[in-house]
Amino acid sequence: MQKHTFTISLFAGIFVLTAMAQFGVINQYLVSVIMLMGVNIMLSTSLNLVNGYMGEFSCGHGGFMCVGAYVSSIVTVLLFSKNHILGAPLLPPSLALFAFPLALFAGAAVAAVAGLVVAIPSFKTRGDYLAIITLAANYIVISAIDNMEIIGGPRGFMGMNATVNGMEGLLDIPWMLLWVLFGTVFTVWLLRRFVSSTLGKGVPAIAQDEIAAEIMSVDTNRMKLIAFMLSSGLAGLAGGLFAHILGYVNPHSFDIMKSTEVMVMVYLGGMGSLSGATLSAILFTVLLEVLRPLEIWKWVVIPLLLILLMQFRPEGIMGNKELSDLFPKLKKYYSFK
Amino acid sequence: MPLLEAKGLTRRFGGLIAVNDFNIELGEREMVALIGPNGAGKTTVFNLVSGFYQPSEGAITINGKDTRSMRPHQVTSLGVARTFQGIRLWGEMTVLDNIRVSQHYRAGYSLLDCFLRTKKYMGREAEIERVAWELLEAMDLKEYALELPRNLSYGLQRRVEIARAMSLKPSLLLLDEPAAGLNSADVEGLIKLVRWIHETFPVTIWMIEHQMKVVMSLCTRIKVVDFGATIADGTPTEIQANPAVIKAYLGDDTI
Amino acid sequence: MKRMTVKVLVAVLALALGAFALMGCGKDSDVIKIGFNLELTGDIPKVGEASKFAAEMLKEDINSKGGLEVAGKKYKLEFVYQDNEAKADSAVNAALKLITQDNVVAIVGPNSSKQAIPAGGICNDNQTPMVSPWSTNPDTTKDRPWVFRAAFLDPFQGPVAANFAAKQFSAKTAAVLFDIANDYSKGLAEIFKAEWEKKSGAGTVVAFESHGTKDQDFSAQLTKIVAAKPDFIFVPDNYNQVALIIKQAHDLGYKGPFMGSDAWGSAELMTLCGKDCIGQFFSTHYAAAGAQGATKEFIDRYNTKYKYVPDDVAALTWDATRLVLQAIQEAGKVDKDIKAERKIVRDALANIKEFAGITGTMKFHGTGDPDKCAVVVQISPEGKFEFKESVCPQ
Amino acid sequence: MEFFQHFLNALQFGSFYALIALGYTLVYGVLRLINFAHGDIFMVGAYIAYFVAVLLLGGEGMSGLGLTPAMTLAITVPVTMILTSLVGVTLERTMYRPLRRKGADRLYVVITALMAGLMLENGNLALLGASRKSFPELMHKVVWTFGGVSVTNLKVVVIVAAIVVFVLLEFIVSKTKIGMAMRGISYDKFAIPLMGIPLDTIIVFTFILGSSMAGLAGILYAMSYPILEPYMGALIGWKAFIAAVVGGIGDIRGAIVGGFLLGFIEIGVVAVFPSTLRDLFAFSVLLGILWLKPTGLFGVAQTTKI
Repeated sequence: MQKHTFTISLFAGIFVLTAMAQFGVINQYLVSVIMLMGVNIMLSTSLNLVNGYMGEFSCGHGGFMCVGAYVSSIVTVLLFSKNHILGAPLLPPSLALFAFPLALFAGAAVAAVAGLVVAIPSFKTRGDYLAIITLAANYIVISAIDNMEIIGGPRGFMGMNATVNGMEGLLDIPWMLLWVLFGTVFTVWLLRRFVSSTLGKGVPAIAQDEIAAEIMSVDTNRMKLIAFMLSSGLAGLAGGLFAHILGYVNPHSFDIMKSTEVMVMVYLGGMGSLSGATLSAILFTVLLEVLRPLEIWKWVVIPLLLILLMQFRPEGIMGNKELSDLFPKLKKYYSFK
Repeated sequence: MPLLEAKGLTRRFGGLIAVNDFNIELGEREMVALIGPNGAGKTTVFNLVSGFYQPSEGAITINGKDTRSMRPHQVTSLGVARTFQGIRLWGEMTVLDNIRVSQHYRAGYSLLDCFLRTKKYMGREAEIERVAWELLEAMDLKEYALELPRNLSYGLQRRVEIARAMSLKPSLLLLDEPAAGLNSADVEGLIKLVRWIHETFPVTIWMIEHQMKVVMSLCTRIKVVDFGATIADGTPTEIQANPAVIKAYLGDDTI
Repeated sequence: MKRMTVKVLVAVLALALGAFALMGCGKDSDVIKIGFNLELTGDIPKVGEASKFAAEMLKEDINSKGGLEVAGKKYKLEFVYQDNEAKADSAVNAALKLITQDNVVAIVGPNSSKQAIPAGGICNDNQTPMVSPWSTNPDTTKDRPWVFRAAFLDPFQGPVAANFAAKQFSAKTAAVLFDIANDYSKGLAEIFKAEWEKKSGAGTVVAFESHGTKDQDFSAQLTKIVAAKPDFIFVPDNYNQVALIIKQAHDLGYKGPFMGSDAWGSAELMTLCGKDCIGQFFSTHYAAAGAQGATKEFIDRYNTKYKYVPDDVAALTWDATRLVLQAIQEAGKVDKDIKAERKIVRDALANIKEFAGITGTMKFHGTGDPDKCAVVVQISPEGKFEFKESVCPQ
Repeated sequence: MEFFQHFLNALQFGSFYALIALGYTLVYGVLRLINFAHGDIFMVGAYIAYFVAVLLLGGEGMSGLGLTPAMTLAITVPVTMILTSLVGVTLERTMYRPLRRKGADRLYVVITALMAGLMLENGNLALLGASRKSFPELMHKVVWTFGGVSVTNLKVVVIVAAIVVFVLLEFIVSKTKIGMAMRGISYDKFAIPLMGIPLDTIIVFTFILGSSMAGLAGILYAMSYPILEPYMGALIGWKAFIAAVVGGIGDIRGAIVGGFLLGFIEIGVVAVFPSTLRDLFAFSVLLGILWLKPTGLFGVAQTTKI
């Protein structure tokens, strides 16, 4: 019974949050912050698989997020909005609820395939050279979308609201919040299951000694493929949710700055700690909002705080530990595998 | 059919010939040593056998299978395990996890199994865990199971590394200078351990070693290389009397 | 020890979250709050700064007279500024924060379409009136009864520039250099190209080149353009890039004229560009040099206060804010219920048919987009923007 | 003719990439640290040059000393290089060194550098406001035209400066004692102090060298593109980093070759294809190069001995 306490309280938490948003206990602004927090958690935990567990230095996570955001948006817009490509919506809005997860999945899948651009060179190259490949991949994605006139180019792409409205037409609850919460739990759950399995432990083995890993029967190329594709796929999922929260995407929302933010969250949380990445994503999102009144000084204060934090804890908030390692009592309740 | 057969093995690095026309046949449950002065190309031979290097010429077959163009992890799944000259454990993973990860090829389940925790996954993971604990128990490492290797003494780390290699259930175990850096008590322990492994498991052991005490008390056959070429091959007594070996080790004018 | 640190960190995190959840405040009844969703940091800080300065000036004006008079009672104005970091997601959060935490009556901004489109969606969904001073993308107000703007749209400005250039330079061919990552620049460039080729025949835009937002070297693009020998170059770019583009074109031996768009209209253009820009033309909202009446007064006061001649975005923010204030006054009462208040302000905004702004007279036809005249100015040897011609929509 | 014009343009812009890439590569060669703040140190260099020049020259609302432009240039160059190197050394002393001492993962230092860069950018924005600065003309611009190809004297100065700096650095690193110590540290950080070489002195020297190059690049850049803004270093910094890596990071020749290569690729793509495709094609080419040569053009594959 105790083993399930965590799962039960997690779903109870999702239920309570959704109910609170539904009845206006927390206002829309807070709901929006919570949703972006969820997206940030998904981004930082997924990047942690590559930058933390595998010890690579990927600085183009925003690019994969961009792919996911655009693909899932295009799918939902084609299906449920009046658009200049196909004209009338293909499906009635009542089907939005069922088609939306499929659209998200499509975005994630294409982002995972885009991850190959980085995964395949990683067989041969490592470290800073691979970092440049990820950086170049980010630039390439943005520049490619800038040149695609049919999806708006630099003007951005919109029309995703019809899908959200379709879901709300079926049942009027804050669907996007629910989807983001599910997406976040799904992402962390998936990653947690992966890294705790023998298969997944091949990833840190590559980080710690790639030669030993290969010689001790770890198919390092396959592991790299899995790690990069899983990571970019989940970033794509986060991107899809992000696009439907905003109802508008623009390629320049996913530039190096976005990738940098995700990187900061990963290292702030600790390389190789999912709870660290989660905590730091929450902390970072809250910091970004709480310091809004500082206006221009905000982006002086935030880096300063992060620098100080890193001086204070040079291994990140959690190091490579999980919450359950530091508070063994939690283990009783912690079956989040 | 021999377990391992290497024919005309040659490996060049640029102009340097590290291994030159190396031949060996190893049968089942043999215990063989490869000795020679520093830089004679011994580790290169091991790297060729374990698939880390591709031979410039010649061929290696393991259980009748040609290993050229195989990647190291594929060679490993044919039953070849090894240790390293400098210890190469995964320092940030517990001893137990070290021994779990080395059974990677045995995991054999798909990514989907892993996410859904299917029956297959549970079965394989249980098996991997069981093998790991059994091995730790048998090699007196149980109490260190949850320690990080970098916190263990050098002797213990060696032992963990051998345990890790044994978790692959190899038919050929390559030990690269297992006694290097050990004190005399640890060396005694090592000799006992290797002998015990040889008696307990159906495994052929091939080792590179400089400490003659280890070689003489364990091995039934010794192969001597120098400058990449084989200069002698025989039983310990034969080798001890071989003038070419003495020359290689001590130089020309000492006799 | 380590565990302690983590505990402390977790505690701090919990506290921050708590404080964050409790934020937000009550509403003072004698105050009217207007929100500003501005690009104070990020790619275009100058735009946000100009908007904020103009808004501050307007607020001081009205508050020094005791406040805004609505139905015989004076209300003090309170302007709440939120920085959107020139990011789409941040603009959405800023809008939501203004709507739900700061309880503003209406929102002015964001300026750039990248932020204004998503923020406009949020304002429309949450039934809060929004006026974007500067956004030129049709999507910002499209199908959004709660969203308005103060600027003219690209489809109007493009032909103005094309027609003027054809007449002034007696040009047959044109070249275009634009910023591909900037939707304003790209949109205008495309409209211009279409218009020009319609007038002068296909292939008369002899070079159509782009660059990135933060680029400072345009030599490759300009080399191609110069080699194509156009009669003039159309540069719908921000003034800082314009200064570099014109200098570099001259370095490459180009001697012909340039034609620009409203984004040139900054006093900084002349400090940055110097003599290279003298004699060039651009279309804009108003001519600062020949300005009269309210426009001149605004320019002079802004210049005294902030030590530079205001950009078009400052003037447009001034107009956008005044548009909101006029709607509040015309609503005829201040409802205690913020939602009802927003509704009557929106209805009043939608009812404004004509508005005399310092950037010209705006006529609204229920779409939220104004019809207004554009002017073409020439840069005089003293660096002043001199009135050349006025073009009004038919 | 157009070809020669593009060639010259590429040489000039490549020189800037190369000069900035040199700073990345110097620090990386010694510390294995990607100093992401380098692009912003370059920006600070340009601003320092601006203030020094305005102070000496007068104008911009300041009375100044009223020196001639030539004199101003002669003084501005060394002063800017010294002041900029101070900025670099300050970052090293206050941020990187404490982290190194604590044995933090290399990537934490990298992230700290990123954050330091953000602080420099936004601190500048907050302190000096959003108005851009116009850099005074320190050198009378002369445009030479040879049969359709235009060159300014400034372009020539930039290209010559890049080459001179390269030769100088190559000499320092390969021929002087301190250069040998620098190379030594990159091989083995632990053995060097045992040889009686003061580790920290060498590291500080590296930062001085790298940052003063950024300062020099800052002046030349400000003279060529006389509009200063707080974010001017961000994009060119990232690109120069890419250039350094493609050349083979840690190698001075690599930085120079990588810098010019990037300049040529970018300008070449614009010259041949529609310029909207520039980033797409340029980065695809770089990706392709790294695919074929995984350790860059001059980088040596790290051979692992087992």
